[in-house]
Amino acid sequence: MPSVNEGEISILIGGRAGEGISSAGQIIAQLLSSLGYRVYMYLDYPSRIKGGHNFAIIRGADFSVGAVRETVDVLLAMNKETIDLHKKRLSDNGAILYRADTANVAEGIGVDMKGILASEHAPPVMGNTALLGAFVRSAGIEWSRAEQVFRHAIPKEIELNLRVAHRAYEAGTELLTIPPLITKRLPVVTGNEAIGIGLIEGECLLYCGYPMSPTSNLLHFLAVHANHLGMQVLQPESETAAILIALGGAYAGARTAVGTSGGGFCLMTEALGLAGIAELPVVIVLGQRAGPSTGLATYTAQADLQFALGAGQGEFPRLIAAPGDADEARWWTTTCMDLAWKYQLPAILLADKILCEGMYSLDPMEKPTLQVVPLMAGEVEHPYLRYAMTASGISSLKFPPYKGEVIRVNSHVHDEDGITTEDPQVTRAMADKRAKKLQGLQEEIEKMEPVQVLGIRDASTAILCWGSNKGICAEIGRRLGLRVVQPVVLWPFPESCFARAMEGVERWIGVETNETGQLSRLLRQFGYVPEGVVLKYDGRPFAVEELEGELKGRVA
Amino acid sequence: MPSVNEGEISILIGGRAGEGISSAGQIIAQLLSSLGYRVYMYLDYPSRIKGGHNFAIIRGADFSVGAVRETVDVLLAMNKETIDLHKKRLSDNGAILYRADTANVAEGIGVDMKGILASEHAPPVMGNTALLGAFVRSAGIEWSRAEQVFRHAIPKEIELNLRVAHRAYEAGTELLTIPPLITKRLPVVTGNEAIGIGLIEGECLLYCGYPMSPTSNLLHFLAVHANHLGMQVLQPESETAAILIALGGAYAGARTAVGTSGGGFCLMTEALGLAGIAELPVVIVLGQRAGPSTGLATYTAQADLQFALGAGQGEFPRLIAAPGDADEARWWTTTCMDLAWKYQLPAILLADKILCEGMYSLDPMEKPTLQVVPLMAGEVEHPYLRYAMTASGISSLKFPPYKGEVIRVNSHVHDEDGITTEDPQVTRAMADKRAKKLQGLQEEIEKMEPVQVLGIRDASTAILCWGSNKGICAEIGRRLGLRVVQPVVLWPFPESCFARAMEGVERWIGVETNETGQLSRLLRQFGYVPEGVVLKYDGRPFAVEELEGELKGRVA
Amino acid sequence: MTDNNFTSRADNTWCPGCGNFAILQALKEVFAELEHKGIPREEIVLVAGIGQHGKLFDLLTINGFYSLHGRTIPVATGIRLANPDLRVICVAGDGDCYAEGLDHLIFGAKRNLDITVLVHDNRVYGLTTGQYTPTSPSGFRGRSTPGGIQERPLNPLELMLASGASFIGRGYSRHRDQLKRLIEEAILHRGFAFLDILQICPTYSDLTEYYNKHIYDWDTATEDFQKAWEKAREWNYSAEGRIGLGVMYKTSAPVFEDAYPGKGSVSREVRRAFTERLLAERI
Amino acid sequence: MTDNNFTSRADNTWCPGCGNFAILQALKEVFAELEHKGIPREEIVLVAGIGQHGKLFDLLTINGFYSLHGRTIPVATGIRLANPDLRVICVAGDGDCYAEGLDHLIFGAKRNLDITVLVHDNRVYGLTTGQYTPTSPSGFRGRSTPGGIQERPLNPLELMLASGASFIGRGYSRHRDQLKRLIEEAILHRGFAFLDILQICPTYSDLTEYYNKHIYDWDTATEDFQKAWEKAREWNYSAEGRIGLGVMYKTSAPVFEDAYPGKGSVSREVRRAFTERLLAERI
Ligand SMILES: Cc1ncc(C[n+]2csc(CCOP(=O)(O)OP(=O)(O)O)c2C)c(N)n1
Ligand SMILES: Cc1ncc(C[n+]2csc(CCOP(=O)(O)OP(=O)(O)O)c2C)c(N)n1
Ligand code: SF4
Ligand code: SF4
Ligand SMILES: [Mg+2]
Ligand SMILES: [Mg+2]
Repeated sequence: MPSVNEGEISILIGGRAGEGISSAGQIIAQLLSSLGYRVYMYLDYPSRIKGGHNFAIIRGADFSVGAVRETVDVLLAMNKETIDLHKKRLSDNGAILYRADTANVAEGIGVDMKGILASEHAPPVMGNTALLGAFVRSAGIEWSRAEQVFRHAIPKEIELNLRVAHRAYEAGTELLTIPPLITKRLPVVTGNEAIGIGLIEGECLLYCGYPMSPTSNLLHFLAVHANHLGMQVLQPESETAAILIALGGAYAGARTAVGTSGGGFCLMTEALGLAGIAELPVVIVLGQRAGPSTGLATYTAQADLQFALGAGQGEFPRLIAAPGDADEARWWTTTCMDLAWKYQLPAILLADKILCEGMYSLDPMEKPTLQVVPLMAGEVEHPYLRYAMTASGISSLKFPPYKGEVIRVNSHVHDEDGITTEDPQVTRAMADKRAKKLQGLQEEIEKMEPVQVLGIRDASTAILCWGSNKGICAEIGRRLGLRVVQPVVLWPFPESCFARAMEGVERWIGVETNETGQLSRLLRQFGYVPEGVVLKYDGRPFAVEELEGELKGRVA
Repeated sequence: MPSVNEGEISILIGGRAGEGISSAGQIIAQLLSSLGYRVYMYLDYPSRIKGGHNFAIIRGADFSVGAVRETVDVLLAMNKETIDLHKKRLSDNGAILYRADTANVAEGIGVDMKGILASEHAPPVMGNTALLGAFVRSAGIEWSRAEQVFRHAIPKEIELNLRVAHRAYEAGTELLTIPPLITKRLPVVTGNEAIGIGLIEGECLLYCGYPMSPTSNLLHFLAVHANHLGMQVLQPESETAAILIALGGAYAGARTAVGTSGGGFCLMTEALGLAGIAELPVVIVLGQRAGPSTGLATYTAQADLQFALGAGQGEFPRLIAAPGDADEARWWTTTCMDLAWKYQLPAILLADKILCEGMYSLDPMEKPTLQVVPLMAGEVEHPYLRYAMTASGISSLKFPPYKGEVIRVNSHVHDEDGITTEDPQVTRAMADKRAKKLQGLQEEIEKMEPVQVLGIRDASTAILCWGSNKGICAEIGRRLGLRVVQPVVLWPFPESCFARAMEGVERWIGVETNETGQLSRLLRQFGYVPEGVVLKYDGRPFAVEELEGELKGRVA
Repeated sequence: MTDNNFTSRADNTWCPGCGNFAILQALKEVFAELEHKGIPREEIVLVAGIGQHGKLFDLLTINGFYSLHGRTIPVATGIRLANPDLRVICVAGDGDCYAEGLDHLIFGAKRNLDITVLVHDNRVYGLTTGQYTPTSPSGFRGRSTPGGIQERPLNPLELMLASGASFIGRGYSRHRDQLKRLIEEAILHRGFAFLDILQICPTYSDLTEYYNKHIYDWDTATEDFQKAWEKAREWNYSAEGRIGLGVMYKTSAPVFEDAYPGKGSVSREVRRAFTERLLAERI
Repeated sequence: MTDNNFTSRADNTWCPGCGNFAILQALKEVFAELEHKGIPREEIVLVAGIGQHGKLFDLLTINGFYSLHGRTIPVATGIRLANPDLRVICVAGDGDCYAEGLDHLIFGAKRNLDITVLVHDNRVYGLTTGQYTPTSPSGFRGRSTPGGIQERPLNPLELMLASGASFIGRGYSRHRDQLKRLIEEAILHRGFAFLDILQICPTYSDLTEYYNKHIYDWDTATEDFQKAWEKAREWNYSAEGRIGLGVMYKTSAPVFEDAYPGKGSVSREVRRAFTERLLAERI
C-alpha cells in the first residue's frame, strides 16, 4: 500500500480529450492543497478537441514544487490506453484506479463508472467526477474535505456531481494515506491565472489577445471576469491589430497588455519598435511553445529568448522578465506593468506552456506587490513636451485631452515636442535619452531581487536556469548540493545582482528547454561561460529523474 | 588650383530634391571611373520628393574606395543653400561651380544655367546637365570622353542633353587636373544594382518586394529588366504576402527572393520560421536604415543584426551575410541563393542604406562566381520523402508535379514524409537534422573567405567592422597601421576563419553604425572582447576624417 | 500514392460529427473524378491554413503546403507563378482567412488569381477551443466573449463580390453531393474561385437546425452582378434569412498569372549576357 | 497652442501642387469650426499612417499619434476604448490602408467604430516614389510596374459598404469647400465615417483633367443601401464613368465602443477584493 514517499505524492490522470482531464487534475491539485501540500500540475495534450490522449500529472510535496517525476504513485485511468501508456511509470507499490468497463487490469481497481452514472442519471461527461470520488476514498481523504473542494471547483451542476462522486466514494476502498501537513493552505492557480491576477493588480484596463496556445486561457480568464473589473477585453482581427490597439490605449492613458505566443509575437515586432521610439508602455505576455513556426502547438519550449532580446528593427529599451512559477508570474506581471509605465517602454513577460498551463500553489505573501506607480498627473506644464529631455531620460506623461496643450507621439525620430526630425544631433540625443531610461530601469531592477539563488546557496558548482525550469532545478540542486541561479529579469541584464549570485561559483552548467542554450548565449556576452549545457527540445519538460540523472553525470 | 590630392578627389553636388542630384552624381562617378579611378558615391536626401536639400559626394581614388571625406575638392551647387551648407567642407584650394542666377559667390564660378537652357529651349530639369558640362571642362576632362559617359548614362533626350552640356562645357574654364590612371576601367553600380545582378546571376526567377527604403530601387531595377530576363517581379499587398509568395514559389521550384527594410522584415519574421522548419529556400535582402520603427526613413544604420540573428520563434538554421561593397554584394547575393537552395533554408543578405544606395566601382573579376547549384533532379525516388533523414541533414529536393509521388511541406513538426507529428523522438530527430544542415553550411562557408582581413594584415591592433564600414576601415587601417577584420558571414559564425583572422591580434576596437555594438555583442559570445567600440548612430555614415580621429585617439 | 482514395496514414483528430469529414470526403471524390477527366493528381496542390480545416493536409494523399494561420493565398500565388500547370486549392478557416488573413483573400480576388479557395466556415475558432470569428452571429458567446458579441458578422460573399472574385458560391457540409459538385466546378473554373462552406462544428457552434431550416438551393449560376449581389444579401450571417446554396456568381476575367512570363523562360546565357551588357554601359 | 490656425512650426515638405495642401487646409478650417461648435481642440486626436498623407501629423497643431504604415485604425480603436470622449481622425494613404492595412479598415467598418477615416487616395505610393497601389487604374505604369499593370483596382466605396461602414463618402482635393463640409460631417457622424479623397499627386499620378471631366455631385446622402451600392458602382476606379462626390451613404448603427465599460470604471479596491475572493476559492 503506497503512502507518501518522502513527503510527496504524484498522481497521473489520463483519458481522451473532452473527458475533463484538466479539470479533474485541478481538483486533485486542490485536494492535495487542502491537505497542506504544495502542488504542481503538468498537463499534456495534443492539438485536438476530442479523443486522442490527454493526461495530467499532479505532484504534491512538503516543499515548493514545480516539476513532475517520471514515477507516479497513483494512476487514474479513464480508458485502457492510459494504463497501457503509463503503467510503466507506476511506483513499486503504486495504485491504479480505472474505468471498469474499458479494461480489466489485475493490479488495479475498477470503478464502475457506467453503473454509477446510470444510477444517478448523470451524463457521460461526469465520468471524471466518479473517478475522482473513487480517488478521494482510495487516498483516505475525508469526504467533507473533498466536498468543499468540489463545491469550489465545479462550476455547473454541483449537486449532481457531488452525488456521482459520493457514490464512487462509497463504493471505493482506501489504498493509501496522504498525511495532512501542518502548513498554510495555499490556493492553486494556473500560470495564466497568476499572470491574469498580476494584470488585474497592475491595473490593466485593456487586454487584447488573438487566441493562441498557451495564452488563450489568459484571454478566457480575463474575458470571464472583465465586467466585474471594469476591464476591457478584446479579441481583434490579428496580433498586429492587438498590439496597436494596446498602444493606442496607452497613448490615451489606459494601462494595456497583450498576450500571444511566438507566431503572434512575430506580427507584433514592428509595433514593439514603435512602443520603443514613441515611448509607449505596454506589457506583452509571450507564452513560448515548441517551434519553429507552428511547431508543436500544445507543447513547450524556451526558445524565444534570443528573439525577444532582438525583436524589432533598431535599438530601443525593453524589459524582459521570465518568471519561474505562479508567485513570480503574478508579481512580475504587476511589476512589468509598473515599470513599463514608469519608464515608458514595452515590457515582455516571457512565459512558456509549462508555466502558463501548469498549476501551482500560490503564496500571495511571498513578496509585497509594488506600490503601483501613479499615472503622472502633477501640475500643468506649458508648453507640454511629450519627449522633454530630463536627467533620467523620463519625460512627464500626460494624456489627451490636456487643456491648452498638444500631445504627439511619433514612430519617426522626433524632437521634444514629438515633431518629426531628420537632424543628426537630435537623433543622437533622443537615442541617448532612451538609453538613459534603460540605465535607470536597470538600476531600479537591481534592487528587486531580479536574480534568484536557490538550491545550496553557497555551493561552488551551479546550475543556471530560467523561467519554468526554476522549480525542477531548485529541487535537484538541493538534492545534489548545487547552487541554482535563476535570472528572472533577462533584460536589462542585472549584471551586479548576477555577479553577486555567482560569487564563488567555479563551474556551472546551463539547463534549458531549447536546442542552442539561449540563456548561456546571453551570459557569454557578459563573460560567463558554461562548462556545459543540458538541453531538451522535444516539446516536453524535464522530469525530475531525467534531469537529475543528466546532472549527476556532469557534476560528479 | 586644386589637383588630385594623393591620388584622390572628392566632389560634392547639391540641390533640391527633384533636381537630379543623384543622377548627376552617378555621371560624375562614371566620369571619374572612365579616368581609371575607383569611385564611391554617398547620397544624402531627406524623406521628400521635391524641394529640401539633397546632396551627393563622389570620391575617386587610386585605391578601392568605400567612404567619403568631410573635405571636398569641388563643390557643385544647384542653389545657394548648397554653398551655405557645404562651403565649410571645401579644401583649401577647392573650386565652387554654382548656378549663377541663385547666388553670387566670390570664390566660385557661376554657370549661366538659365541662359544655356534658354538658348537650347531645354526644360529646367536639365539644369544638372549644364552644371555637369561646366564640371567636365573645369576638371580638364576631354569632351569626347564625357560624351561617351553621357550617352551611356542619360536615358532620355540624349541629344538635347548633350547640347546643353556642351554649351556649358564651352563656356567653362579649366580649374583642376584629374590625371587619368592606368588601371582597368570598372563599371559603376549602386549596391542595389549589385544585389540585383547577384540575384539575376543566382537565377532568381521570382522577386517580391513591397516598396521600402533603401531597397525600393532594387525592386525598380529588377522590374525594369524583368521581361528580358524571364524574371517575375511582383509588388504584393504587404511584406507578409511578399515572403509567403516567395515560399510558395520555392515549393514549386522557383528560386525566389524578397527585399525590404526593418519594418517590413518584422512582418516577415513569422514566415522566416516557416522557411526554417519547412526547409524552403529564400533570399531576404534586408536593407537596414535608421530606426527604431519608422525612424529616419532615408538614413542609415547597422542596427538590425541582433534582430536578424534571433528573428522568428524557435530555433532553425539561417544564413546571414553582410557584404561590405558592391563586389561582395554581387557575389554574396548569388552565393546566398546557391547556399539557400543547397541547404534548403532562408538566407538573409544584410545590407544598409549606405551599401544599397551608394555607388561603387564593381570589379567583376575579383572572385569567380560559384558554380550554381543545380536543382536536384536526379533519378526517381520512391517513395519520395521530402524530409528524408540523411547524413548531411539535407534531403533531396523535388517539386510538384512529381509523378507517382506526394510532396508535402509543413510548418508543424513533421515526419520524413511531411506529415504532422507530435512525437517527442521525431521532434528531436528533425531538430537535429536541421542543426546538421547548419553545421554543413558552416563547414562550406569556412572555405569561402567569409572573413576578410584588410588594412595592415599582420598588425596586432585591429579594428573590427562589418557591412558598409568595410571601405572606410580598410582605408584608415592602412593609414594607421591597423589590421581590419571584417566578417562577411555573420551566421553560422565562421569560427575557424575568424580565429585565423584574429591570430596575433592583441587588442581590438569595434566600429559600427549603431548604438550598442551589435557585432561586438555577437563576438563576445565566441569569446572575443573588444577594448572599446566606436559607434555612430545619427543616421549618417562615418566620414574618413571623423573615424580616423576617433581611432587615432584610441589606438595611440 | 498507390491508394485510390487519397487517404493518408495520418490519424484523423476531428471530433465526432465534425463537418470537416464531409469536406474531406468530397475532396477525395473530386480528386478521383478529376483524375478521370485527365487531371493527374500530381498536378494538384493543397495549401492549408492553421485550424481544424488545415488538418486536411495530413489526411489527404496529395501534394500540400501546410502554411501559417491566415496565409494560404500568398503561398498559392507563389506556387501559381512558379508553375502555372499546378492547380492550387486553398483550404482555409473563417478565423484563418476572414480575420488574420483577410487582406490576402481580397487581393487574391482582386487579381483574379486562378486558384480555388475553400473556407471551412464553422463560424468559430475550432482548434483554439471556441472563440468568435468574423462570421459568428451577433450575440455569439465564445470563450473570449462570454457575454455575447454585439458586432455584426461580415458577409464573405458580399466582400468577395466587391473584391473581384470571378466565381463565388456557398456550400454546406451536410449537403455532401452538392458540395462535391461545387468544389469540382470551382476547381475547374479559370480564375479566383471562392466557396464559403457552412461547416458544422458540433462542439462549439452547432447550427445544424438553424441551417436546415433556412437553406435552399440557388438554381443556376448568374453572370449578372446585380443579381448576384441580391443573392449575397439574402442572408447576413446573423439574423433569419434565406440561405442560398450553390454557385452565386460566375464570370470570366483575365487571370493574374497570365501577365507573367512562365517558369524559367529565359536561359542562363541570356541572363549572363544581360548582366555583361549592363555593366559595359556603366564604365 | 495659442495659434488660431492649427499650424505647427514644422516644414511642409510636399511637392508644389500636391493635393495634400487642400486636405491640410480643409482640416484646419474644420477644426476651427468644430471649436466654434463647442468641440475643444484638445479632444481631437489625429492618427497618421506612413506616407505623404502622414505628414499632416507634423503640420497640424493638434494631438497626434504618428503610427506605422497601414496601422491607423487599430491605434484609433485603442484610443477610443481608453477614452471615448476623444474624437479620432485617421489620415491614411491608399497604399497604407488599402494594401498594408486593409484588414484593419474592414474591421473598423465591421465594428462601426466611432472614428473618421480620411484616405488620401492619390492612387500611388507617393513617399516611396511612385509605385502602383490597389486603386491605381489598370495600365498604370509605376516604378515597380514599368510595363503597366493588368490588375483591376479595388473600389473602396463598395468594399466599405460591404463591410458595414455607416458613413461613406468621396471627396476631391480640388473641391476644397465641399471637402471641408464632408470632413466636418464625417467627424460629427456617430459611427465609422469613411471618406475616400481623390487627392491629386502632380508628381506621380496627375489625374486632374480626368477627374475634372468625370466628376459630379451626389445630391443628398442616402440611407438606402441599394441606392448607395448603385452609386458606388458608377465608377470602378479605372475605366470611364461618372465620379460622384459627396456623401454616398449614411445610416445609424450601434457603435462598438458602447459595448465596453468606460475608462477606469472599477476602483482599485474592487479589483483587490476580486483577486482575494478568487484565490480564496482556490484553496
Ligand atoms: C499567428 C497565429 N496566431 C494564432 C494562432 C493560433 N491559432 C491556431 S488555429 C486558430 C484558429 C482557427 O480558427 P479557424 O481559422 O476558424 O479554423 P478552425 O479551427 O475553425 O477550422 C488560431 C487562432 C496561430 N497558429 N498563428
Ligand atoms: C511596413 C512598411 N512597409 C513599407 C514602408 C515604406 N513606405 C513608406 S510610405 C509608403 C507608401 C505610401 O503610399 P501611400 O500609403 O499611398 O501614401 P502616400 O505617400 O501616397 O500619401 C511605403 C510603402 C513602411 N514605412 N513600412
Ligand atoms: S472543434 Fe469543431 S471544427 Fe474542430 S474538430 Fe471539433 S467539431 Fe470539428
Ligand atoms: S509625391 Fe505626390 S503625394 Fe507626395 S508630396 Fe509630391 S505631389 Fe504630393
Ligand atoms: Mg473556424
Ligand atoms: Mg498614396
